[in-house]
Amino acid sequence: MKALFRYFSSIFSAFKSLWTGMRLTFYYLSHPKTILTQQYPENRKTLYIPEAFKGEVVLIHDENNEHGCTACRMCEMTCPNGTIKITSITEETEDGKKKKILDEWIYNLGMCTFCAQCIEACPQNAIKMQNTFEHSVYDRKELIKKLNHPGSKLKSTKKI
Amino acid sequence: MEIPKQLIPLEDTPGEFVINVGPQHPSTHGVLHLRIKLDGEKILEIEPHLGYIHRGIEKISESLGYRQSIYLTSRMDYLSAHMNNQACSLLVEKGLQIEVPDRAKAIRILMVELQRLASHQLWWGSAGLDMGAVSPFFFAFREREQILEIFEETCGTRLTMNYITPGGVMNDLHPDFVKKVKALIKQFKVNIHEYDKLLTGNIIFQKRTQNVGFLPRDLAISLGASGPVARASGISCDIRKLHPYDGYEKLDFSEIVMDKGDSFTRYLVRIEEMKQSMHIIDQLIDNIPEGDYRARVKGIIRLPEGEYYQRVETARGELGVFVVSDGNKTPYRIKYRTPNFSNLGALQYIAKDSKIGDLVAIMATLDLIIPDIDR
Amino acid sequence: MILMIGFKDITLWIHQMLSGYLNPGWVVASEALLVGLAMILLVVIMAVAMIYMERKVAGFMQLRLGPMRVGLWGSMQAFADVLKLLLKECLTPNGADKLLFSLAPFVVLTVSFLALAPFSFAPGLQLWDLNIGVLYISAVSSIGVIGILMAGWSSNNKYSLLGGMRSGAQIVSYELSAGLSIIAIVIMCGSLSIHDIILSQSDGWWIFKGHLPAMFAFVVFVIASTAELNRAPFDLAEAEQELTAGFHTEYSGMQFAMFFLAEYTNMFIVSMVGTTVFLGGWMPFHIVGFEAFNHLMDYVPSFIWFFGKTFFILFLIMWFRWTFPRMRIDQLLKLEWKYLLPLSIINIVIAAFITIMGWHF
Amino acid sequence: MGSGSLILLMFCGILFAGLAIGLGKVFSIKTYNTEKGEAYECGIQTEGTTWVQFNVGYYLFSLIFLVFDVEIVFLYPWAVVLKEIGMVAFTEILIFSLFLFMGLLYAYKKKALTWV
Amino acid sequence: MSKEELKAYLEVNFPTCKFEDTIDFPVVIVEQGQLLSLLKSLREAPSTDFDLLFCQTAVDYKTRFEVIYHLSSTTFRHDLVVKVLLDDREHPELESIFSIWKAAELFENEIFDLFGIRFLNHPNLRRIILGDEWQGYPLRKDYTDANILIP
Repeated sequence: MKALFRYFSSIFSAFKSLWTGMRLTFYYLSHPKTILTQQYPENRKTLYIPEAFKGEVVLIHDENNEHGCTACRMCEMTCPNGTIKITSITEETEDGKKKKILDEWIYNLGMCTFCAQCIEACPQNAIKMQNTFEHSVYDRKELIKKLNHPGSKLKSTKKI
Repeated sequence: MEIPKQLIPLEDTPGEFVINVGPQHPSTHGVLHLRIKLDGEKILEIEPHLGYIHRGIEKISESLGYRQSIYLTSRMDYLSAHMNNQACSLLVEKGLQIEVPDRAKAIRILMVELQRLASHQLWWGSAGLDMGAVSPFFFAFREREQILEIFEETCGTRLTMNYITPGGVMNDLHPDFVKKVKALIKQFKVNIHEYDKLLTGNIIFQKRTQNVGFLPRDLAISLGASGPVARASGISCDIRKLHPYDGYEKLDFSEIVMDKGDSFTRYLVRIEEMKQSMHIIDQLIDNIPEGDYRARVKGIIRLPEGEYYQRVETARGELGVFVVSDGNKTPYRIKYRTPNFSNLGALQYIAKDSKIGDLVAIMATLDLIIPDIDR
Repeated sequence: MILMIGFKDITLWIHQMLSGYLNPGWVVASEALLVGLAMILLVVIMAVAMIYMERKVAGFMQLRLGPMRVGLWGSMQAFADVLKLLLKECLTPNGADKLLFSLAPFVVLTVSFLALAPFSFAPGLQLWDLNIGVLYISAVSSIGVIGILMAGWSSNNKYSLLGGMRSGAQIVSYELSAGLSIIAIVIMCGSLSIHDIILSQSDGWWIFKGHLPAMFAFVVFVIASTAELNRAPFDLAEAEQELTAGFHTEYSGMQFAMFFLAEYTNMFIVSMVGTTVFLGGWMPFHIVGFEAFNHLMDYVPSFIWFFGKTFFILFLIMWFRWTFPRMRIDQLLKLEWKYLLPLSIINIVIAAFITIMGWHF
Repeated sequence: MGSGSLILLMFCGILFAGLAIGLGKVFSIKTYNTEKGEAYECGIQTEGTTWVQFNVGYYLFSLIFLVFDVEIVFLYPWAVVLKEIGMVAFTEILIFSLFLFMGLLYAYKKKALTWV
Repeated sequence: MSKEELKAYLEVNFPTCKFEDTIDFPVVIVEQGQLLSLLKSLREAPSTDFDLLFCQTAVDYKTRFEVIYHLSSTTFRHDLVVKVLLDDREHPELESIFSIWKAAELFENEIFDLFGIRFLNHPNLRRIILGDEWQGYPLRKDYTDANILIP
């Protein structure tokens, strides 16, 4: 008799436990407001990407098309993957000193792991991470970017 | 090279055959390859084959600086990226004897506990998914998404953080951090009951996991299991309690130890751990000390000659970092004692003589992260 | 009020029209063509509707929207899928039993078509009023397992083999309690003909009239038929996390689509059986004493009643699938042999007792 | 339509499946790759033969099924005429199902219903 | 037992062992032949009870290998590091400790795979990570990428 009781009570409790789960899913079925899906390309305008999001490395240029990179290559050395290639040219300044000037700041987005150690390493704070995220291109070569704008030059710190 | 011993299909034993589960299988959560000898539905032997995503992190680290090696650790157990970074940072701090500011410690614990929550949530979802319940996966992602958004705001990434660095953390908290975490915890304290409704209390789920995959205490110790897997077998092994770091000793939380050792207990331990994590966050969120978020550490780190070992509690167990330094800027030898590697060892013992369906349940509750095993 | 004309008049009209133009042999042939087309259309339309419903139900239960891209609210998604499957190559694995491998989808689909014969969708809209209609359906639909076994065995794939074997054990077991639960109603109405069963429910559906035994039979029927359909929580034959795709692992392209279509057709059939036997077929919902209400209900066309109830059972089955975890093979069989079967036998005895005493309405 | 409908429906099913699969064969884009012919086993080559003798656990159930399926076949005609015959039929079937029930109990006690 | 007690205990029982100290753990350096008996006694002696092998690894010191066992006890919560030196670089061989700790199975497989140290009496010694077709042992210091592998 006791076994029989246990038999039926197990059936009852099983149904009860299943019913609680079904009630929950029905609750969400009947409350479409709980839906979290974002319709991505359509909601581009309202999409919230935090400022700190590490999307890609950019070289900061100001309005005079000047950047802060002194071609010291600290970032290149810090980068764990060899994402950054910096080429410099040696130029003679007016007072006869030889000075390294940035020629090309090559950044391979395809190899970047967004660890932001180059940003940490930069003594001039010349580079930063931007929160852009739609990086897909048709050719892998397009991911290799030259970050210094054409015609840009080093920020002259003496002015300040 | 001698041919390694492998299971060979026994032609003379009728009914037994060898089947490969993985590397491309929906229930292995990655590319784990198990060769399984079956008798009908019953599992006779399991042989794990690893290395499908072996990236040689230990070898690569030998040619990278300490700072650079840390970013690699995020990619081991990608669901406990913060903990992995923390272990390396703690080791460097121990070697260089750097005092970490209080604020940084508090931020670290907050981040780590949030990560633990996120990790367990994903585990919960995938555990349900492994047993054929699809909906829990999406419920789990609802909460995890919020945590990842918080990470995104402060750390800049969602998965591979590289946020905890030697000396502190990479950057300061986002202004919305406290507000969002509070909202999250408040929400999750309600939503965790849905977890009970969908899986914990569900009779089918209980029958699938109860009395399945017993890991006895002795075996668990002998196998070096750690984390929730070991704690479900009655072993107290929480590094946060045994070897506190980053100020865990000041916090009030309890280690969840249960002693039945079956799949369902492992499940319960993780659910309870989520509650404990929330409790820790509750204590800290209003009391984040002001001050620096990072101590000054030189750009290029050179650890003094010697051997170092640092362990932390990740979401899956004890992560040990063993470093042999010869005084150079790169580690001479670095070894990651990853929790999943040891927990994997348990699989072939506990899944023996169970059914294929049980294997999936056992793997779900062991919560293996394959990149962490392969490194 | 074209709907009030009834389908009998329409078929009669078509018959007369055709007879006017053609000789009797051609009339039969062209009628057969029409009926065949109608049946294929019914199956395809229902499958598309069910796939769409399944996706939306799943989506909404999981805080998602479901398909949204193809067509308005993703309504054309199923067609896009068919197009995709059409362009996919049908592969046959090396070492497979080629004949059985390519025969299996035919078997599975043909069987589910065959089971459609005795259903009455609306008054007069019935292909063949078989006097053993219910028995015929349960007999025919169990042939489907042969197709599944064929598919699982012939694929030369161990996952498929396991899936096929599981499916065999499972369908064979649940056949029993599905049959017993229908018998409980057959006892009460005393006929196996679908038409008679529906007519016997004009004063109330069996699930209400039959007291507890009928309700219990309905619950058992829903559980058993979910299991027979190989759907979650009983989807062991194609358990994704265990056997990747079970018996149809090796099928691709349109061959896979046939299995898919057969699964949904079987779902439809099972729901129709449930509707016919327990929920009154195309009979409207009546409450004794509320004449105005009953009259209002009569205005709703009968096929809407029928398909409404069918979709209710379909929804139940989908609801199960998107809520529960999967069972294990031994638990599945335990449920059948230790719970459903003994209780069904007892249920039959009770139902018989109630019928003899005349306690049902 | 009578029994002709069965032939019609069978014809429908075969025609529909044949048409669909045939269309698929026509429209599908075919490529050749040796890997395509391999049986899917998570990307690893199958070892040994697939068609092995299988564990008996499955077959035991089908044997018991046979017993009970025959019972159900007996029950159908009984169910139809139950109202007409009345109490006699009821008692008869009571005894009949009691025997079967005992058979089930026997199978249960013999652990035939436990998965091996 | 504390570090000092452990050291004293080992000095008494295993007088041939050498001792070191790192920031974290006391270290015992043991002869190859004595390894198994030392570990067995550490595991079984009730006063030490090192039942947990939480890490086992190897280091290549260019001229020799060092296999390192990190032991702990779940009852006393003390830790100990046992090191064993292997001078033979060509055919490094060592006794497996699978019979004492089951955890060693995977650890030793890994060490075999990455360092090429053979473990005798190991139940299933195989290249667990890299696979049989891999040539060379990557974590050795003289390993170069030139002699890889995989077609």
